[in-house]
Amino acid sequence: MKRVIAIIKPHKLEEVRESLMEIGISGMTVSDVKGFGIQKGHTETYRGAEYKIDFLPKIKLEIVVKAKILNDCLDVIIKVAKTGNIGDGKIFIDNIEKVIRIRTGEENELAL
Amino acid sequence: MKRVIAIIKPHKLEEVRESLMEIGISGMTVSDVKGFGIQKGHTETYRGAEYKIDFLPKIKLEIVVKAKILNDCLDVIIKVAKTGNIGDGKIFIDNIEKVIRIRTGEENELAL
Amino acid sequence: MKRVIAIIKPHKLEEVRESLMEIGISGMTVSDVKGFGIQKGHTETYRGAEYKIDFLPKIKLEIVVKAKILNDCLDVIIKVAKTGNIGDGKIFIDNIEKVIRIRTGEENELAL
Amino acid sequence: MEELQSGSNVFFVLIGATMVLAMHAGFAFLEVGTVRSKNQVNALVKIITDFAISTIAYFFIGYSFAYGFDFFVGAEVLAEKNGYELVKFFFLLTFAAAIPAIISGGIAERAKFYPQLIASFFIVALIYPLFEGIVWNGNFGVQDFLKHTFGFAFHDFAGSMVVHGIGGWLAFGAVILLGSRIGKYSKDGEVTTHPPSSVPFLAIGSWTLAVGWFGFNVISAQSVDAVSGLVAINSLMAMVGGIIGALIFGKNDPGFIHNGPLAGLVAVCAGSDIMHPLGALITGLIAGFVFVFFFIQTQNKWKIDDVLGVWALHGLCGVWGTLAAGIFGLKIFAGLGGVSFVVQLIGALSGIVLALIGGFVVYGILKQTMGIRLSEQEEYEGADISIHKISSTSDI
Amino acid sequence: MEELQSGSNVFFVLIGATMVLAMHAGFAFLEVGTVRSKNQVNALVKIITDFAISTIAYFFIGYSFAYGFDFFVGAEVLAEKNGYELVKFFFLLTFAAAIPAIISGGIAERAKFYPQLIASFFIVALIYPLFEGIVWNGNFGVQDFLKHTFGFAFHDFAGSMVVHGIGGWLAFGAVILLGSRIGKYSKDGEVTTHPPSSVPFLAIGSWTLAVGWFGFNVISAQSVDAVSGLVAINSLMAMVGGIIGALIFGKNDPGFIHNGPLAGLVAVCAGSDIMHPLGALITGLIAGFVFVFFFIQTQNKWKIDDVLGVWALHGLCGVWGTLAAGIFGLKIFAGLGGVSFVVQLIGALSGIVLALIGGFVVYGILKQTMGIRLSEQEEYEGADISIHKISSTSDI
Amino acid sequence: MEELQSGSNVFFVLIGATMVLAMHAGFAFLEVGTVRSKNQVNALVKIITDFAISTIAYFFIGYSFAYGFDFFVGAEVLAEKNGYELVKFFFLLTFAAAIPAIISGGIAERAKFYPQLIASFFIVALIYPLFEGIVWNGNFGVQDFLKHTFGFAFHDFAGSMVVHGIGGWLAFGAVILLGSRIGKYSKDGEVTTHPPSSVPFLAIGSWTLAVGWFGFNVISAQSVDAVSGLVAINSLMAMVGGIIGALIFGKNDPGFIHNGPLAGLVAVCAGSDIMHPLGALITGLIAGFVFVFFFIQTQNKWKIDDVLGVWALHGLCGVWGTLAAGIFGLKIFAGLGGVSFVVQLIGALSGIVLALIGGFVVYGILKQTMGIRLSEQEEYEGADISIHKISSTSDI
Ligand SMILES: Nc1ncnc2c1ncn2[C@@H]1O[C@H](COP(=O)(O)OP(=O)(O)O)[C@@H](O)[C@H]1O
Ligand SMILES: Nc1ncnc2c1ncn2[C@@H]1O[C@H](COP(=O)(O)OP(=O)(O)O)[C@@H](O)[C@H]1O
Ligand SMILES: Nc1ncnc2c1ncn2[C@@H]1O[C@H](COP(=O)(O)OP(=O)(O)O)[C@@H](O)[C@H]1O
Repeated sequence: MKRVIAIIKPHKLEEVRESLMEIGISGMTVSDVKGFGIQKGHTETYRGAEYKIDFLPKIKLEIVVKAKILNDCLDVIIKVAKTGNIGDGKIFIDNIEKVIRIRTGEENELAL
Repeated sequence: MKRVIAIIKPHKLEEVRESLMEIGISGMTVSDVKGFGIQKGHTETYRGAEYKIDFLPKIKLEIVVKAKILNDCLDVIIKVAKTGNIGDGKIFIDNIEKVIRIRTGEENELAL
Repeated sequence: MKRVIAIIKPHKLEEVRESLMEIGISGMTVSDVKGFGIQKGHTETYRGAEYKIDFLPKIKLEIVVKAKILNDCLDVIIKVAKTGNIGDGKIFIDNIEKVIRIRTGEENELAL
Repeated sequence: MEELQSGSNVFFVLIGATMVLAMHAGFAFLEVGTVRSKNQVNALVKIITDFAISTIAYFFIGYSFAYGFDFFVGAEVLAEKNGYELVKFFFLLTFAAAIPAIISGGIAERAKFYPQLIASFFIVALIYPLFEGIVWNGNFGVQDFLKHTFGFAFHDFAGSMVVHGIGGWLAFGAVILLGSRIGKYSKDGEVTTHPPSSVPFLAIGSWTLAVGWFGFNVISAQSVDAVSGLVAINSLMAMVGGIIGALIFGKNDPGFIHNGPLAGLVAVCAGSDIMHPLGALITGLIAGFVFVFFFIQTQNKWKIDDVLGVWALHGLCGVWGTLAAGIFGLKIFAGLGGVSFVVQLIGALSGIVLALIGGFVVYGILKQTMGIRLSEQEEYEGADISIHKISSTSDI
Repeated sequence: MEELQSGSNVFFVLIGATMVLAMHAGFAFLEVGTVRSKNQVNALVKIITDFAISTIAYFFIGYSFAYGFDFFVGAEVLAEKNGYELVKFFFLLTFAAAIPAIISGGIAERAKFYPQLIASFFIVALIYPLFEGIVWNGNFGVQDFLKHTFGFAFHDFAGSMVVHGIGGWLAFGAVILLGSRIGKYSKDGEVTTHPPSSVPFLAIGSWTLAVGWFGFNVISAQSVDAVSGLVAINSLMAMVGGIIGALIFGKNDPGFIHNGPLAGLVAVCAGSDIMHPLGALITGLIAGFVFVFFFIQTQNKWKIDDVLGVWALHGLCGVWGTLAAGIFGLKIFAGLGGVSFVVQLIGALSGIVLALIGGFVVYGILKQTMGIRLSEQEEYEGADISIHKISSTSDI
Repeated sequence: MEELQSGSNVFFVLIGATMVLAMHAGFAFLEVGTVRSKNQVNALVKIITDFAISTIAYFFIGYSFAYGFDFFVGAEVLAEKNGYELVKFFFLLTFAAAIPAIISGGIAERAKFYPQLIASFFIVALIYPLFEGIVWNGNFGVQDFLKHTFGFAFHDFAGSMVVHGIGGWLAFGAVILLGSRIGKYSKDGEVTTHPPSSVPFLAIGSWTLAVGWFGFNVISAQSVDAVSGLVAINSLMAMVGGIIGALIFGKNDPGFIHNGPLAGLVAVCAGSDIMHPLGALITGLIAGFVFVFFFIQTQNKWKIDDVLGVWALHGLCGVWGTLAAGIFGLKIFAGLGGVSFVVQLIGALSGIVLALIGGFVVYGILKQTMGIRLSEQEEYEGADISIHKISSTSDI
């Protein structure tokens, strides 16, 4: 099984989730993260002193999928999360050796 | 070394941590995440308009362990985190190539 | 490509980020996590009842890098994030199979 | 003895002014709690600076326009009779400054900052005092005319129409000219809900307003020997009616329940000095319903993005209260009499017309000239970062 | 002149009523800050709707039960003497409505919503006015009997027993019948601590209560010529005593320190008009200790899950204050005299018995009929989502 | 009649005392909102316990030092004339207790807890009453001397110098002796900015202070027949001037804008009874500028880590206001006259000297003996955990 880790812009989350459901992905885990990259942060000021906010709010999606639907999954994310502006984010793919569903003890593809 | 990533219900964290300590696991990293899966979210209403909260609060545990205690570790998590209800969560296992302890520079099993 | 996951003390984030930029790393993803390890938490009291706060605030850095600059990257983190006190944190390294830049569709090293 | 009398009056009106001043904090927090976190700072800054600009506008122009009294004499003249005229100005200023505070809640989350300050200036210097002077100072002989023609003057004891109605209907124009927040209504007709960033802050706003309102209403007597416990209890009963109305019709939604008392209090201003407490209770109950019903209509059906629902709250409940004074103020409903429903209706309609015209003119001109709306990017980032260069909370 | 007199009295009592009205916001925020985040909205809604229901109950039933005065005459009769009787009702209502507000803090985080509204109704319509009328209106000749028998009537100037004692002991029954929150006490006897969701909100509650209390106590004189600076300074000294007591005995815990002033103020109500300031200081110090000690006992030793500690705060400090009036009010302690310790003890005990019976009966019947507790699932999700369908804060 | 008179005075002063008591909550929240989250609880606890300790110090020592009046007689003596002397004490105590509350904001985030309580005690028992007694009670014949020599006494109606100036300059010594927060200024000269943890809490503090200030200033008349509407309107105009000044010079920063009204109000205390409203407006505008300019200087240029900017706010705006009374109070500026600029300057300078010496002595001795600063580890963890063993908010 493969794990897709997608860093996306926060306001894209809803749309991405819906599109992924359409191709049959039934679960995902999401976290609020802060990203740093080519996209620059912004400067805030407090009482005459400036300070840089380097990190921007991003959403991290983690989706473990059967290898065979990996490409569909990637296509969907790229299509939906893309705005064309700097900071749209990245997708990282790695390998997952084993999955277990805690409730039933089912393993691997059965657990997804 | 193996990494165990467990998505569990928030109120199970304390118990899982304690049980893991009992089998000799000395460290872990925890984050607040939002999960989407078979378990449904809930509907909130604000001034006459409904909106769905699709994501549920979950806890993500990351534990890097020596391969030989992997199974003990999995057993403990499954046993303790299970309530039998939908949404109990999943465990993902993958491989870690190298571990370093920042304080000492120790590597791999020594660093755990 | 390799992924470096570093758990560090929160007040080290700024310095680590700056040092990593100096060696040419252009992006990273950061999350607030809670860590448990040899370093102990603290006890809080509320109205005569004590309760332990076992988890300490930590920062998790995720940096995907080309394999060839992996070692530079590790050196920098170890050097900068080290205070010599318990709880400085760990670095985990694993493998990333594929990287995609959502904005352009570029892949792998080009996407970093 | 005379000094005790005049000192007591100054004290009385001062307390009223201070209580209504505090209500401005209430307006600020009602907005802070209701908007999204990225617009909280802007809500706070808007209200306090609007208050400052309103003071300037009313001190230099508005008050003399309405009451023919100005402050350009030596301090020793102003200080006569314990400076009663000065606290009266202070008290009435806090009413005048409520107008921009009302509007603020409608245009939240997308309006530019400085154009709003300019709008506040003109509204408090000219539009509000025009109606205020006609109703409360008998300017232009309109009240005399009404009395002569219908037997009764237009009755608006503490400003259901003069303050709240005018504020709410001015806001209506501003809201329409601004347009809805980005993403609020999607092309396919769906409504996105923005739940309140903080119910506790919203509740602080509500409580501060409700408590201060007893100054707003009761101290409108403007002298201690004219104070009326009837006004107090009617305010209480209308407030309670509004809470219960919002609880029932609003399905236990905290956003409605914390606006309920305000709806009741808006509605009771006009007739609080002449209604029976039971009349006030009913007035409040109906106001609670009016607010809930029309808030849902505007936001979710008609897709008018009045963020805090100030048109429903101040505009409609204000009109309802103006009419209610002409009903429950009548002797047949155990009121004190001295009002006519027809005259109340005329008063309400005139106020609506004036405020609609005023709102569309002021905000229309500003829209054509400086623009009144943040850029898309600024709105997306939030007014806090884009206008004030800071976020509401920080964990650094 | 007479108008100045009667107007001043109305103004005086109105300010008192408004200050005690504001205390209800204080009750709300003390609870908001103390409970877990998932129950904050419910705390807010409970207090404001309880206030509304209490007004209805007291207006239609309770007040005439206690004082034999009703409002079913024309407004022109009510408006006589500047409507003094009406503001007096308003003032006393804010006391009556404090009873459900007190109970609310004890039953937080697990009580059903509507049954609590019903309980509030019956308590404010019947139970509270029964005791109030006996003590403050001489009903049923009980005070006369005490005076005749012991030489002195039962002395409770501003309600240590009539309000706080009754409220706290009513809450005791409700808390016992409800049972503790899920997970609070584990089978193996361990106590789980729920730290306050927000110390700042808790502190807003505490300050709002403390400041308003000067209206509660001082304005209990009910006419401006009877006002007593002694009541003010005694309230101050007891408040300060309570803070210092809680600081010392509570080990610098912000939860204790912000309840300390309230403990002192609860205790000083009864005798604030007759104690010497030093007596009040000691009364407050001891109240601070009483609260800290018994809070820890109930929550951590006896495992009675009184969330905000309202039994310790209002029930016990109320009783302590009632007795303290019979000590420090005596002339030998530099007080003004006119009290008897024995009579104070009798008064306190009667109040306890009445409130215990009342609480167990009202909540017992509700428990048998509608149920008073949320389902396990609802409690786990939190009262905000399960009752009000919304969370306290949102970042959408 | 006499009772109405004396009762009215007691009521009047009581309301003032209560309003200034509420300002202490304002001090607390201004600090809560401005400091980092890990120091919020400490801000709250410091203010409330400082208030308690100040009461003890002023009741037993300070007040009789300043006014020669003590409380060690029976309650029946104290209760005479409706206990007017007692509420006067209460009112003046709330001023005295403002001194530690002012200092608290300067030393935030790194000061030890108990040494600060001790400092508060000595300051309120001795240093403040020394200056207060000289200025407001004619002690040591200083005012007589000034009058004799220069024709006019030192004029400080409501305490620009007596309260705010003294507080701000005492804080200066404390801040210098404490040193800056860890990490605030790096070795290579860079300044780290700590943005406010919560702008809404900061704003609650600001509003609470601003509203209460109308009690602080107007009720300084101390009897209802001496009340002056001029004081009210001047406070209003200076407040508004301060807001506008801070808006313009502070570049729309919410931290400045919410301190602007306070700057104006600090400055107007001294001359609010004698200035023309336009003079007050200018005084406020300049105060807004003074605060913004010197805050930036101290924090960012001179690297003096006065966290809330209390030296700029109270110290400098206090001095400015003292001088402004000697300018805009003059008849040529349409004021009421009776002041001399030279005398005002002398008064301000004496206050500065006294407070500087006092601050360095008190905090210097404490530094040498108990230490006044948290350990590095404690400061890093935050005052909330290290002193109070709890965090400000919790999600458990
Ligand atoms: N090397 C990296 N490792 C981990 N995360 C990265 C890396 N580079 C970028 N990111 C994440 O991707 C986000 C977007 O990257 P950025 O370079 O700003 O824009 P783009 O992806 O459009 O080129 C960043 O905010 C960060 O969260
Ligand atoms: N494919 C997936 N990838 C990543 N996380 C998942 C995936 N499926 C489920 N999860 C996580 O596991 C949680 C529980 O899953 P759910 O399907 O609701 O219940 P169960 O595990 O009991 O079948 C989800 O809330 C989500 O956080
Ligand atoms: N086995 C582990 N798996 C995942 N994270 C760990 C593990 N052990 C430690 N950590 C993380 O590293 C942090 C520091 O570890 P700790 O043992 O306290 O100190 P040190 O790394 O200095 O020996 C922990 O707070 C936790 O976040």
